[in-house]
Amino acid sequence: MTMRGPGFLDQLDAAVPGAVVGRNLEAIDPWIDVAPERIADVCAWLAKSSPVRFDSLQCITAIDWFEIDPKKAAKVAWQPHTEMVYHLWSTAARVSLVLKTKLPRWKSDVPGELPEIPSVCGVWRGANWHEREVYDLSGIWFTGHPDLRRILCPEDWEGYPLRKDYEMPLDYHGIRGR
Amino acid sequence: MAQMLDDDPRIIEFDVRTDEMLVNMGPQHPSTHGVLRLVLRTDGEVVSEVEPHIGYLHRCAEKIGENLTHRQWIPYTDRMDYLAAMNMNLGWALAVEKLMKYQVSEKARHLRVLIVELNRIASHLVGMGAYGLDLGTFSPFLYAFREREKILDLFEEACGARLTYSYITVGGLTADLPSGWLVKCEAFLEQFEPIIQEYHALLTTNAIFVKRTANIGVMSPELAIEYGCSGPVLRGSGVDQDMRRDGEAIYTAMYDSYAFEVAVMKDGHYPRDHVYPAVPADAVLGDCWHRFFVRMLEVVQSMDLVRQAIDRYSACKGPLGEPLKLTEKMPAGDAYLETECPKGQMGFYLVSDGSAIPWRVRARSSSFSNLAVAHELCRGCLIADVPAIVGSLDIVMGEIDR
Amino acid sequence: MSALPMIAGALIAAPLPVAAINWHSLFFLLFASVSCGFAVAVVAADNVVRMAFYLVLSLGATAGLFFLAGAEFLGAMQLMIYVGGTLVLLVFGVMLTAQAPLVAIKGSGRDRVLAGIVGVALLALLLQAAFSVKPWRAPAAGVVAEPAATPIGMSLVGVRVDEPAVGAPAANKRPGYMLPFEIVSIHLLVVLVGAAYLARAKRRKVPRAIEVAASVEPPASVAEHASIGRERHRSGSVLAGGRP
Amino acid sequence: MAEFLINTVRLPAWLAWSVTAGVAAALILNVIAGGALVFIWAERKIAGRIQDRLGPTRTGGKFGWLQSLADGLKLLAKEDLMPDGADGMLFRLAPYVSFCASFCAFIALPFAFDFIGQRMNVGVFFVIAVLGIEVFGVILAGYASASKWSLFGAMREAAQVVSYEVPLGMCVVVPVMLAGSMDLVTIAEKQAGWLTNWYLFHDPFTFVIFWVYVTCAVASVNRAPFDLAEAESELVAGFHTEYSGLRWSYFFMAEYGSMFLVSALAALLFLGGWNGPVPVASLLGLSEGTGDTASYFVRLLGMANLLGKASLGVLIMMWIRWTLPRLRIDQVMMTCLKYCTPLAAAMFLGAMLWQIALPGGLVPGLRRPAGEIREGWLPGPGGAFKVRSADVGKVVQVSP
Repeated sequence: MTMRGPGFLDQLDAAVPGAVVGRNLEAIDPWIDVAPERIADVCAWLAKSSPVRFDSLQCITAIDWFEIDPKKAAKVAWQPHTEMVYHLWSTAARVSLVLKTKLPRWKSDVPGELPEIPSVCGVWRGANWHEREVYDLSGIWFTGHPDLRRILCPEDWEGYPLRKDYEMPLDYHGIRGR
Repeated sequence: MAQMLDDDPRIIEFDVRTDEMLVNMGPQHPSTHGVLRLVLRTDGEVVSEVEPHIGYLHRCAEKIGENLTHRQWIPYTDRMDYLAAMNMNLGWALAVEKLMKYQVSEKARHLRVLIVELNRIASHLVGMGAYGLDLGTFSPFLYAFREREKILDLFEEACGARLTYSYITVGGLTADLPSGWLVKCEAFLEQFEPIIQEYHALLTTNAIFVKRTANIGVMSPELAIEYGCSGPVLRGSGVDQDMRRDGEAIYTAMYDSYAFEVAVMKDGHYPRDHVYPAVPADAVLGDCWHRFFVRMLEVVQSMDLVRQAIDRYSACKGPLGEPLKLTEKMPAGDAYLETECPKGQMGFYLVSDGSAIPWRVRARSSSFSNLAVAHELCRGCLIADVPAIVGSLDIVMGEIDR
Repeated sequence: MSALPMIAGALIAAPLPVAAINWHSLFFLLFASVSCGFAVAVVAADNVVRMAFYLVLSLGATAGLFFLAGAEFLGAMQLMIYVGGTLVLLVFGVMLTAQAPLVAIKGSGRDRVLAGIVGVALLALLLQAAFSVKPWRAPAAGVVAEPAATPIGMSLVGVRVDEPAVGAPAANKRPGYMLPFEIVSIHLLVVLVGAAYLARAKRRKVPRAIEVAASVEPPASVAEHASIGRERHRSGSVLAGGRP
Repeated sequence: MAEFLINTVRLPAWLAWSVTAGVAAALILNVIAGGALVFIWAERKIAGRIQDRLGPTRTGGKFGWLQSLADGLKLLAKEDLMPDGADGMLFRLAPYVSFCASFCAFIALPFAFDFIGQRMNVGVFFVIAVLGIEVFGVILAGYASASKWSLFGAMREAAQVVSYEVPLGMCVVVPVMLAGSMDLVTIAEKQAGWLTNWYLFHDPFTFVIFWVYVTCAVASVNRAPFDLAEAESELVAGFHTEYSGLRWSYFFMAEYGSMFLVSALAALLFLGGWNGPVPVASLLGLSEGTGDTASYFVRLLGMANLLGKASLGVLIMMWIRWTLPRLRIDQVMMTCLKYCTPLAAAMFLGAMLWQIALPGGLVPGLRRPAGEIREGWLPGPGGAFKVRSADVGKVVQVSP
């Protein structure tokens, strides 16, 4: 963070108060924790009005922290949740930045209700396809996305493959799954 | 009378109004690279809207990555961009080595640069040949493949495979080069230099090729950056960005001792002491012609790099060093690394919970973002321009669908 | 094939052996029947594109008749202008507009009867006019000039070459066909301009039947197109195109 | 030949005549069929050579010369499927319309002085007219295959061929003007003698017109770089996407037929038809008119000349196909309307002025071969058009 200018994090706090909920500068890729509902504002500030313009969204990833077999689940330190990771890149300063947010696995813990997070399509148009892929494979609903449809799986595919508790369907239009 | 004429429903005046047509180009279509379906909304010959449908080649390699150890997943990275499998292997290997803070031997680093740049030449040759096919000329495709065969023979001698090598792995390379390989590699480079002038004559300066590509599919640098395009597509629009120079420390360390110019179409950034055709008059920065020309420049750039790599590799003494054990434990944490692949910046994101099997694996594909910009470029072009534009983006479906 | 005129010459005058086929009249009947038959087919057909194709065959057969009569220039002209030019545009136009609603045009019973009466009346008139021309009835010795483009070309320019002698008195020197030719071409030009004017897209404030009909089923936007694809293939297996 | 059948073989008259007509038709059909076979094989070999590979080598002996036959058998064996929703009658009829048009033009094509199907006074005009009909087969095929892609292909083809007929017609008018007659035999006759008598070298304008003619011919026959109709990279295969088996091969034959026809026409109009660069026959004192065996060999030599030139034209078209990329439809139209037509018109004007200014040609002393009949068009010093009434307008009694 230091190489992004001394007061970078403070400027971020000042610009978007209450959005940054934590940070980890010692990890291999230092990251900033952001409140889920403020992600769009933080990204807008980073892309448009931050001294270091992060004008390119490299990649959005959804990690499903959920241990399936109960024995291991007992030993694990974290609670089941979904973590969204945004990798940004600034072409001018040639510097990358990682944003992380924590989402519940299901909206208000009702299985089948997708967790929601504001879409960043307004900030970078490139995010359109990335968000569609995350919705398709990990089941995250991006509010405000212009055209949220599945992009890799068939249109009428049930289930979200990259979730840990995903079961491959036994039959899809007459083709045996297993 | 006129009023009565309007209201009488039986009198139907046929208005000369052209109707819009929805046309499917693909998924089985000779000009889409692999299995890509483009739904075109056309009004006669003019295309008003293009929507790419992808996912026909989706194998969910990321889900499989959660059940295999890091070294076992290397063959899956081969199958992403199957035209530049070495670069994919390097990307994943470096990502894991970044997480484990593991440093390979200097000899292995130079050999990796040598192999990766050779694979870039092969990938650009396919890109050039296939682009000629999109525009209707068949011969350059065969000339390109004739040269690519020689590179594939070299790879076959080094690691036994011709397309999906799994040669570069976590912690080094699976085997060292056989004796006499470097002599053959230098012989290939010697006879390859004049042939590039042939390609320039065949395509780059061909009047019809220029007419079909200049000033078509023009992409502004801002649009390219906003869509996250990378590689020749980005540099074709004049953005001076190359991961081999601007990337992460572990990746740029490999290229530190190499002298190379980033081939970007901006005020004369050309690799030195080579002969180049002039930019045609009506070519605009960011059009299909420039993207194509950047790839041709990168072929020359890679040749210089391979020559330097040969000298440095043969200067290093001692063994190559063994790659990591198959089930080497990884520290908990995550790491993201982007490498400069022929098609663009290929990113690998690895989240580990401390065991040898990664918790989550994510591959960020360069062609995925490059293709996303296609619908912006194809708006309002002619049907014959759609393959020209999509071809100039040089996409590979294996990498997009993963 | 250079034998064709000789056949015509030999067979008309030579004593006709019973077994011999009179080639000239055989071809004449063939071309005439093709031409008239397809002309009727044009009227009877209901598929617009087939109608246009029958018209092509009918006019092609007329060109055959011209060749048979030795007027090669006229036959080639017919082929080039009518079949090669006008009908290409006609088929072009028909093909562009022949979307689903307009392909089959069914005339109502009343129209058919009316058209039939007018047609028969015209036919009777033409037949009466044809039979009143004396030389056509008796197959006298044909006056066949050496079939060259020159006489036609010359007369078009104004020099009447079919006069008996060059030195004939200036009085009965009739002018060439230049004037009528020019008039006809100007007339054709006017007709074309009129047609273009009538066919121009009409800008109307009040939505007319065609627009109302069109708005009921608006052209699906690309995204909807994909979803439409999905509903239709809900049941079939993936192999049968379940995957839109 | 008919007399021979009637007198010696004692056939009834009508059978004799029909056999003669049948032989003539078969002869011409085989010229195309044989030509197509050779050209298919030649195309693969040339493509191979250009692309630094061998081309077919194994089928039938040394150079794979049976490759065309093998293709033919494969096409015969293939199933002639028809897409549902296609307009049955038109779908089946389209290839035959296209093939007949291309074949029909060969009637008026003279291969040597007297080797001609039907010597027409309006030979050139007839050939150009029939070439125009070939587009029907393509349009109907495009429409009848009920697929959007075929419709696109047909649309493009029709627009291209119809618009390229205009400059093609203009280019053809110049040799007709120089020779004074539309009869192909007269035109070729006028170019007898040394190489310099060819219309190609007659004057600078005709030279340019030749190259304009070549461009328009390549475009009207739909060969690269103007092969929009079956642009595989855009329209899958254009109008014959839905065709397979024998029907598809008719389109293929039509294409090769008209390719040979157009290059034979170029040879006749500009490159002296059956007169070789060196007038071997006239040097040896033989003449083709007499009708004894010597003149027969002269005509054979003439035919060899014409076939050589036409095949050279076809090979050049193949050469172009395997080197140049394809033009876009609007660029094709633009070259036609903005370049070919005005250029052809200007050169036509230039050739006419040249003809009036220097009737005897640049070097007056040069011996100009006496054409058969001048049709009275010679723009002599007397009046604009001197009419020789001797042979014009005389009444010919149709006698047995």
